Amino acid sequence: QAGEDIVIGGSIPMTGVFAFAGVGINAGIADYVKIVNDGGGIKGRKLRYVPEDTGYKVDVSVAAFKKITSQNKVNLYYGDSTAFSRTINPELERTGNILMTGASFATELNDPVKYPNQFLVGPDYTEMFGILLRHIAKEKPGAKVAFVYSDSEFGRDPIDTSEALAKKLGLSVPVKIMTAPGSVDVSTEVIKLRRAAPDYTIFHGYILAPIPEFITQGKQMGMTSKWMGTFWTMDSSTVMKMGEAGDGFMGVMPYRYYYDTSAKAPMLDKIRQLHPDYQSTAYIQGFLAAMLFTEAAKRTLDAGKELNGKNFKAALNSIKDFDTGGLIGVPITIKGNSIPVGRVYKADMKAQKMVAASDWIAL
Amino acid sequence: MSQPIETEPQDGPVSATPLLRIDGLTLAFRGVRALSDVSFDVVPGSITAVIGPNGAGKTSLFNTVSGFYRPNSGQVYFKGQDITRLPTPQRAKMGLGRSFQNIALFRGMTVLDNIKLGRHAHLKSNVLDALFYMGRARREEAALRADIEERIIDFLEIDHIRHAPVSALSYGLQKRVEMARALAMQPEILMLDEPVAGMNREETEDMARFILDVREEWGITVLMVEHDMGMVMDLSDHVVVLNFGQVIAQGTPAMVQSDPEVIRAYLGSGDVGDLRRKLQAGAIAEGVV
Amino acid sequence: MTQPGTDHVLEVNNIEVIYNKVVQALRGLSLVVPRGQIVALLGSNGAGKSTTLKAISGLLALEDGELKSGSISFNGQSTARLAPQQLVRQGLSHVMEGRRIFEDLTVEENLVTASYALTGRGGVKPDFDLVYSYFPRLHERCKGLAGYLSGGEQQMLAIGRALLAQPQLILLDEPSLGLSPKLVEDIFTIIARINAERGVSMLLVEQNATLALAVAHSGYIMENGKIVIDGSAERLAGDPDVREFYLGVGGSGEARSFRDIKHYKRRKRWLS
Amino acid sequence: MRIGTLKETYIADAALFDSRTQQTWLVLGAALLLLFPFMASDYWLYLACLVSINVASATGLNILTGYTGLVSLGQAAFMGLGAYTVAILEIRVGSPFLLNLLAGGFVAMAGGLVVGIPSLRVKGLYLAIATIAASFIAHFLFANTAFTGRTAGLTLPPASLFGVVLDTSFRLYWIIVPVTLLMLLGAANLFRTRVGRAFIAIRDRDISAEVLGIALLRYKLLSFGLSSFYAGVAGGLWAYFFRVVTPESFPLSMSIFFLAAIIVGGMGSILGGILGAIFMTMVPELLKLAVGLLPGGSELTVFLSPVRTVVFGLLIIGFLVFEPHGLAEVWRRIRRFFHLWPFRN
Amino acid sequence: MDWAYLFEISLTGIASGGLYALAALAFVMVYKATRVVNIAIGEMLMVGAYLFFTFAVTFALPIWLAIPAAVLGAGLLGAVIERTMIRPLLGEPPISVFMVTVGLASVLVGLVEIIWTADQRRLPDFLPNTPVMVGDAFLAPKVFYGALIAVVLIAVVLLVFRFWRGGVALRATASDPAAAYSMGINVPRVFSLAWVVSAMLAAVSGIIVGSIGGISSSMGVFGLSVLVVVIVGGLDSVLGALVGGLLIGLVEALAGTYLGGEYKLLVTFIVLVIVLMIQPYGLFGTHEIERL
Ligand SMILES: Nc1ncnc2c1ncn2[C@@H]1O[C@H](COP(=O)(O)OP(=O)(O)OP(=O)(O)O)[C@@H](O)[C@H]1O
Ligand SMILES: Nc1ncnc2c1ncn2[C@@H]1O[C@H](COP(=O)(O)OP(=O)(O)OP(=O)(O)O)[C@@H](O)[C@H]1O
Ligand SMILES: [Mg+2]
Ligand SMILES: [Mg+2]
Repeated sequence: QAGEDIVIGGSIPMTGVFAFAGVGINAGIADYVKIVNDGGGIKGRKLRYVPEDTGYKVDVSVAAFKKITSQNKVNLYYGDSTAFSRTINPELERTGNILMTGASFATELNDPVKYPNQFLVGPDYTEMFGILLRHIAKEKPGAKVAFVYSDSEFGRDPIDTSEALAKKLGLSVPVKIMTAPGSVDVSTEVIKLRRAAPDYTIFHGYILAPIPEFITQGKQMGMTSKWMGTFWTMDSSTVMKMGEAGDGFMGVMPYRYYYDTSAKAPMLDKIRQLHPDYQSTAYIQGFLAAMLFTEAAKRTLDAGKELNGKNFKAALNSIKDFDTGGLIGVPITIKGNSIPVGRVYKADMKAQKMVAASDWIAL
Repeated sequence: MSQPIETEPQDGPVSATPLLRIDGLTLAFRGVRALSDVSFDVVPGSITAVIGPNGAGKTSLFNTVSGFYRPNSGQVYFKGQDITRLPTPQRAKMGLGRSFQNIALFRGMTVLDNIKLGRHAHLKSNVLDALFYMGRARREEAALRADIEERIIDFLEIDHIRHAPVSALSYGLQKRVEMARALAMQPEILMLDEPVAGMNREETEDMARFILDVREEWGITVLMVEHDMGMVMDLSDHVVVLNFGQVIAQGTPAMVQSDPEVIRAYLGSGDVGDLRRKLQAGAIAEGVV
Repeated sequence: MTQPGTDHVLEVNNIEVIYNKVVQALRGLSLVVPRGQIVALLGSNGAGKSTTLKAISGLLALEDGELKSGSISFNGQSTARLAPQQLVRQGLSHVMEGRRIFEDLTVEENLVTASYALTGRGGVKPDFDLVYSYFPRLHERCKGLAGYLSGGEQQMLAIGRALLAQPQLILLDEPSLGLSPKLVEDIFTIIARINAERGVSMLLVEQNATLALAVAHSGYIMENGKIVIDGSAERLAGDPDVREFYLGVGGSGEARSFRDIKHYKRRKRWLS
Repeated sequence: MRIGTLKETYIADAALFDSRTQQTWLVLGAALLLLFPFMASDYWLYLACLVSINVASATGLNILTGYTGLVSLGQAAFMGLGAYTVAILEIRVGSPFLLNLLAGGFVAMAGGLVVGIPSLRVKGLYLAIATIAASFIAHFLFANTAFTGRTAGLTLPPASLFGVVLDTSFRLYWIIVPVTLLMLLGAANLFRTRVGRAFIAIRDRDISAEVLGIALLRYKLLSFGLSSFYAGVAGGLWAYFFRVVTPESFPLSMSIFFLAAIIVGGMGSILGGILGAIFMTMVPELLKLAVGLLPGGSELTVFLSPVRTVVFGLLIIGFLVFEPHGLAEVWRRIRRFFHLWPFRN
Repeated sequence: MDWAYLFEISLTGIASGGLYALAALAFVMVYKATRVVNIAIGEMLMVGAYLFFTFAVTFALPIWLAIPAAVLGAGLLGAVIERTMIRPLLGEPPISVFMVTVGLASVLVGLVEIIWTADQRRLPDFLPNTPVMVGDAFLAPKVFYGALIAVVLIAVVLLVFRFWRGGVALRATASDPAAAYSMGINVPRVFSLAWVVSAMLAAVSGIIVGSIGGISSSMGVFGLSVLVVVIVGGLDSVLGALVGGLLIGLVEALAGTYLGGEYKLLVTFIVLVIVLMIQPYGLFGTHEIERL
C-alpha cells in the first residue's frame, strides 16, 4: 500500500493473424506480473496489467492505447506492431510518462534518438540476420546465401543492410526474392531460387506460408540449400507444422525454448511449473518484457526518481550483465534499444524439437 | 383506325430558312442501316411529324439530331448552323429540347428536380458557387424555381405532384413530366418521341391540347414521332414518312395518308372492323401477316 | 358477370393489392375469363391494369407488391400456393408490359427459354414451327440478338414465347404499345387467330379501346383499382361514356378531331 | 405541415434548415459540439476526431458513389494522397497548416481526375474494379519511392496554428471538426444546385442526361475530383492526427469501410454519410464495451476481433436486406414519429 | 536472354494461371446467372479449403472422402448464402448486391477465425509429388495437376453451356428475373443452382490453392487476382475466365521474375487498366445494349 499501482498497458493482438503470438505474449506478461505481485510487488507497489485486444490492426491498437491511458495512469506499455510503435511514438514523447516495448523487432526502432522511450526485447531484424550470417560464415566460408522475404515492411526491413553485411563477411547474395506475404503460389519464385543455387536460404517476413512450399518444391527440384528463418517463424509449433519439409530448418532465436533443459535456467523451471504444457517463444518474449519492465521500474524507484519514460529508459540502460534467469543463455547488457544476442537452433523432426546448432552469439 | 378528318390543310407559316434542316443523313450500326440519306426541313412554328414502321429509324433520327449518335454522313443544320459535329450537351443549350420514347426520367429525383434539370444547360453557376451557395447560385435557383412553378408546372397541370418522386407516378403522368422537362430546356424546337404511347383516348386528348398550346402560346416548333395516326393527322402541318431508314413520302397529312406506298408499309388497311366476327366468318385467311 | 354458368378458365374475386406496404393499387377487384374467350380490360393510366395481371400471374412479389385479400383461381384451382413458374407450367402465360424480351439472347434462345413452360407436361415438345408460322419475320431474324429487334418484332417475340408455352390462358399487357398502325393490325389479327384457331383464352389489357373491343368477346373497364363497368364487347362499345372517353366519338356520333378539344372536360359518369 | 414559418419566397423554401424545429436542433447540436471537448476524456476526444475525419471522407465518397452512382474502391488511396502531400509539405517545406490541407485536397483531386478519365467508357462494377487498380498503383508508389519514405513512410511534426502546437486530440478537435462541418455544408449546398442535380441525373441514367445538356465527362470528372478533394483533405487531417503516414495506413479495406459507411448510413443522403461514418467508426468500440459488460466477458475477448469482423459484414448485409435506405431512413422515421417535437401545438 | 529460363517461367506462370481460371470460373457462374459481382469469391475458396482441412485433418477422413465432403459442404454454404442474402435482394441495383458480397467476405473471414483461428495451417499432400518435366523445364507437380483439374472442369462447363438448354435459362434469369419467371423458369432454383455450383467450384479451387500455399484466414486475397482475371476476361464469359486466368498467370510470373515480387500486382493491374481502356467489357464480356 506504499503507493499507486504501477500500470502496464497493452495493445495485444489476441485475435487476428497475429493471435498465435498475442495469446502467448498476454499469458507471459500476466504470469510475470502475478509472480511479481505474489512476491510483494515492486517496493511495495503492485503491478497492474491492463490489456486490450487489437486484432493486430493499427487503428484498433491506437484506440486501445487512448482508452487505456485515459482510464489509467499508465507507466509501461506493450505494443503489437511496428506501425503502432511508430504511430504512438509522438504521443509517448509528448507525454513522456511511458516506457514501451512490443512485438516488433524492426531495425528502425533500434534508435535511441528517434525512439527514446522504447526498447526491443531481443535483437532487431538486422541483428538477427547478422547472427545467422555470422553462423554461416563460420560454418561455410564464402557460401552463397539467398534472401527470400515478403513484400511488407516487416519483410523488407533487414534486407539491404544485411546484404552489405554478407559481403563484409565474405558471403555472396546471388538472389533476393520478394513475394507477397502469406499463402501464395510461389512456383515461379522457386524456379528463380533454384537457378541461383544458394547454399543457404534465409526466409524473413513470414510466419509459416509459403516457406514449406518453397522447401518442398526446392527439394523436389533437387536443391541442396539449407533453409533458415527469423524469430517469428521460429516458434517450435510453427516449425513443426512444416512437416517433413521442416526437418533441419534453422533459425535465430534469442531465448531458450520451453523444453531446453541443457543448462540451468530457474525462470524456465518456474514457467514449466506454472504450465506443464509447451509455452511458445512469444510467451517467453512477453514474460521477458514484463521482467525488464519490472527491472526498469525497480531501478527507477531505487534511485528515488520520478516514474516517467526517460527515467525508466535510463534505468534500463543501466542494466549490465543482467541474469534473465536463463531465459537468455548469457547475461545481458542493454546499451541502446535492443538486446543483440541470439543463437541458431535447428529442427529435429523426429524429436519434434528445436535443438541448438550454435553457441550464443552476441553482436 | 381513325377516319381521315376533314380539316383545312394548314398553311405552313411562311419562312425562308428552316429551323432544322436534315440533309442527307446516313447512320449505320454494324451493317444495319438505320438511316440512309434522309433529308427534310422543319419550318419554324410548324408541327412536323415523323412516322414510319417500327425500326424505320425514327428514334435513331432523333438521337442523331440530339447528338447521341454520330451519323456516318450527312449534316444537321439548326438555326442555319451546322451542328453535326457539335457536342451533345451544347445542342441542348442551343435550343434542342426532347423527350424520350422509353421514359428517361431520373427516378431518384422529385418531379420538380427533374424539371429543373431540363434548364441545366442554361444555368451559369459553377461548382464553387454551388459549394458556397451564395450570390449567383442562390439567385439563379430562385429565379429558376419561380419560372418553372409559374409557367411550366401550371401549364401542364402537374402542380399536385411536384414534390412526388417520379418512380411513384403512373405512366401517363410520367410522360407529362417528360414534356415539362423538355419545356424547361427552353427549346426552340421540341422533339417528342411517341408522346402519347400507352395512353387512352382521353389522355391522348389532353396531350394533344398541350402540344397545340405549346406551339400557339409559346411559339415553339414541334417535331414529333407518333404512331397514333388520329393525333398525327389532326395536329401536324407536315408529315415525313420513313421506311427502312429512307424517306418514302412527305407532305401534308392528307397527301401522305393517301400515298399507296405509305399505306402498304405503315398504315395498313385502317379497317379492323370487328376482327373476331370476321375471323369466325373465315374472312381472314391464314398467312396474311 | 357475363354468361353465368359457363366454364371459367380464370376467376378473380375481390382482390386487394398493396405496393411497398403503403400504396394501394387494387381495391376489391373481381373479373372472370370464360374459357376460349378474349376478355378486354380497359382503364386509364395507373388504374391498376398491369397490377391485376401481375397479381394473377404471381409476379407481384418481385415488385414489392402484395396480395392483401381476395382469391384468384385458374382452372378452378386457387393460385395462392403456386409459384409463378408453376402457374406458367400449368398453362397460364403472361406477356408483360414493355415486352421484356431477353435482349442479350438471340431470338431463338428467347424461344428456348419459353420451352421451360412445358416442364412436367409429359413430353409435350416445343413447337417452334408453329411460332414461326404465325410470325415468319421472327424466323428470318432467329439468329440475331433480340435487343436489336424493332419494337414490333419484339412484341411478336413476346407473344411468340407465350404461344410456345401452349397455354390455356394468355395475359396480354398492352400488346400494341409503340407499334405502327399496320403492325397493330397484324398483331391483333394474330391474337384473334390464335384465339379462334387454338382456343386459347386471353385477358387483354389495351389502351386502344377500338381494337380491344374489336377482338374481345367481353370487357371490363377499371378506374382507381376497381371495375366500374363490364359487359359484352358490343354493349361496351355502345356505352356513351366509353364512346366519349375511350373511343373518341363526339356527342354527334362523329369521330372528334384532336384540334377541337375543349379545355374543360365532362366528368365521367362512373366516377360520381 | 410545417409551422412557424410562412414561406414567401422560393429562396426561403429552398433553405437547408427551414423550420423552427430544425433550427432549434441545429443550435442544440452546435452547443453540444462546442461543449464536448470540455467534458470528454482523451479517449472520447480521440474518437470524436477520428469520427469527424471519417465523416468528411465518407461524405466525399457519397458525392461520387451515392449521388453520381460511380462506385469507387479508391477512397482510401485518395486519402493517402492527401496525407502524403501534407506530410511532405510539413516536413520539407514547412508551409502553413491550412495551406497544406488545401494542397492535400488538390493533389488528391488531381489523382481523382486521372482515375476518373476511364469513367466515360468503363461502367458500373468494371469501373469499381478499375479504381482498385488505381489504389494499388498508388500504394506501389508510396511503398517504393524514396520521396515517400518507402515502406517506413513519413513521420511529421505536429501542426501549429498561431503559435499553438496542435499535438493533442483536444487541440486538433478545434480544427478537424470545423473543417468537416464546412465540407458538409458545401456538400449539402451542392445538391441544391444544377451541379448536384447533374450528378444525380448521371447516376440515374447517364446517357439521357447527356442529351439534356449535361456534359458527361465533365461532370463525372467533377464528381471524382470533388470526392477525392474531400478524401484528400480528410487524409490531410488524418496525417496531422496520427502524424505517421505509411503505405499500409490506407489499405483497400479502408476504402471498403467507407463504402460500407455510406451504405449503412444511406447512399445519396448527406445525413446518411454522416450517420454511417459515425456508426461504423463507433461499432468496434461499442462492441468492446458490450463484451466488457457481458458476464464472462474476459473470455469472450478472445473472439472479439473475429466477432468484430463478422459484425461489420453482418451490418452491411443486414442494412442492405432490411433497410436499404440506411440509417438516414431510420432517422427520418424517428423524426416523423416525433414530428414537430418539441414544438407540438 | 535465357530462353530456357523464360520458357520454364512462362510454363509455370500459365499453369498457375489455370488455378486462377478455375476460381474465375466459379465467379463467372454466379455472374452469368444472377449478375452478382461476387467479391467474396476468395473467401468462399478459403472456406472450401478449411472444410477440407477439417474433414481430412481434424476428422482424419481419407482424402477421397474428404474432398467430396468439403465440396458438398461448400455447396451447402452456397445454398445458404443464396437463400439468405442474395435472393432477398433480387431486383435491387447491382451496387447493393455487390456490397452484400463485400459484407459476406467479412463474415466468412470472421467465422473462419472464430472456428479455426487465424493461424496458418497446412493441408495434407494428396497430389502426386514427382516433378513434371516438359523438356528441360521443371513444373511443380501440384501446380501441374492443379492446372489439369482446372482445365478439365472448365472444359466440362463450356460443354455444358454449349449443349444444355440450362445455359440459356441461366442467362435469361440474369437478364430479367421477372421475365424468366413468366417463361416458366424456376428462377429461385436457377439462383441456388448457380451459387451451389459456384461454391463447389470455388471449394475445389480452394483445396488445390490451399494445398500449394497453405491456408490461413487471409487466403481471401487470392480473390483479388481472380477479380482481375474476370474483369480482363469479361465478367460473364467462361472462355474469358480461362483466357484471362492464363494471361494473368503468365503476366504475374514474368513480372515477378524479371521485375521483382513487388511488381506482380502492379503489372497485372496495369494490364487490367489497359484492357479496360480498349475493351470496356473485358476481352470476351457481353456489351450492354444502351438505347435511348
Ligand atoms: N444502338 C444500336 N445498335 C444497333 N442497332 C440499333 C441501335 N439503335 C437502333 N438500332 C437499329 O436501328 C434501326 C432503327 O431503330 P429505331 O429505334 O430508330 O426505330 P424506330 O423507328 O424508332 O422504331 P419504333 O417505332 O419501334 O420506336 C432498328 O433496326 C434498330 O434495331
Ligand atoms: N412497383 C410499384 N411500386 C409502387 N407503386 C406501383 C408500382 N407499380 C405500380 N404502382 C402503382 O400502382 C398503381 C397501378 O399501376 P399499374 O401499373 O397497375 O397501372 P396500369 O393500369 O397498368 O397503368 P398504365 O396504363 O400506365 O400501364 C399506380 O398508381 C402506380 O403508381
Ligand atoms: Mg422509336
Ligand atoms: Mg400497365
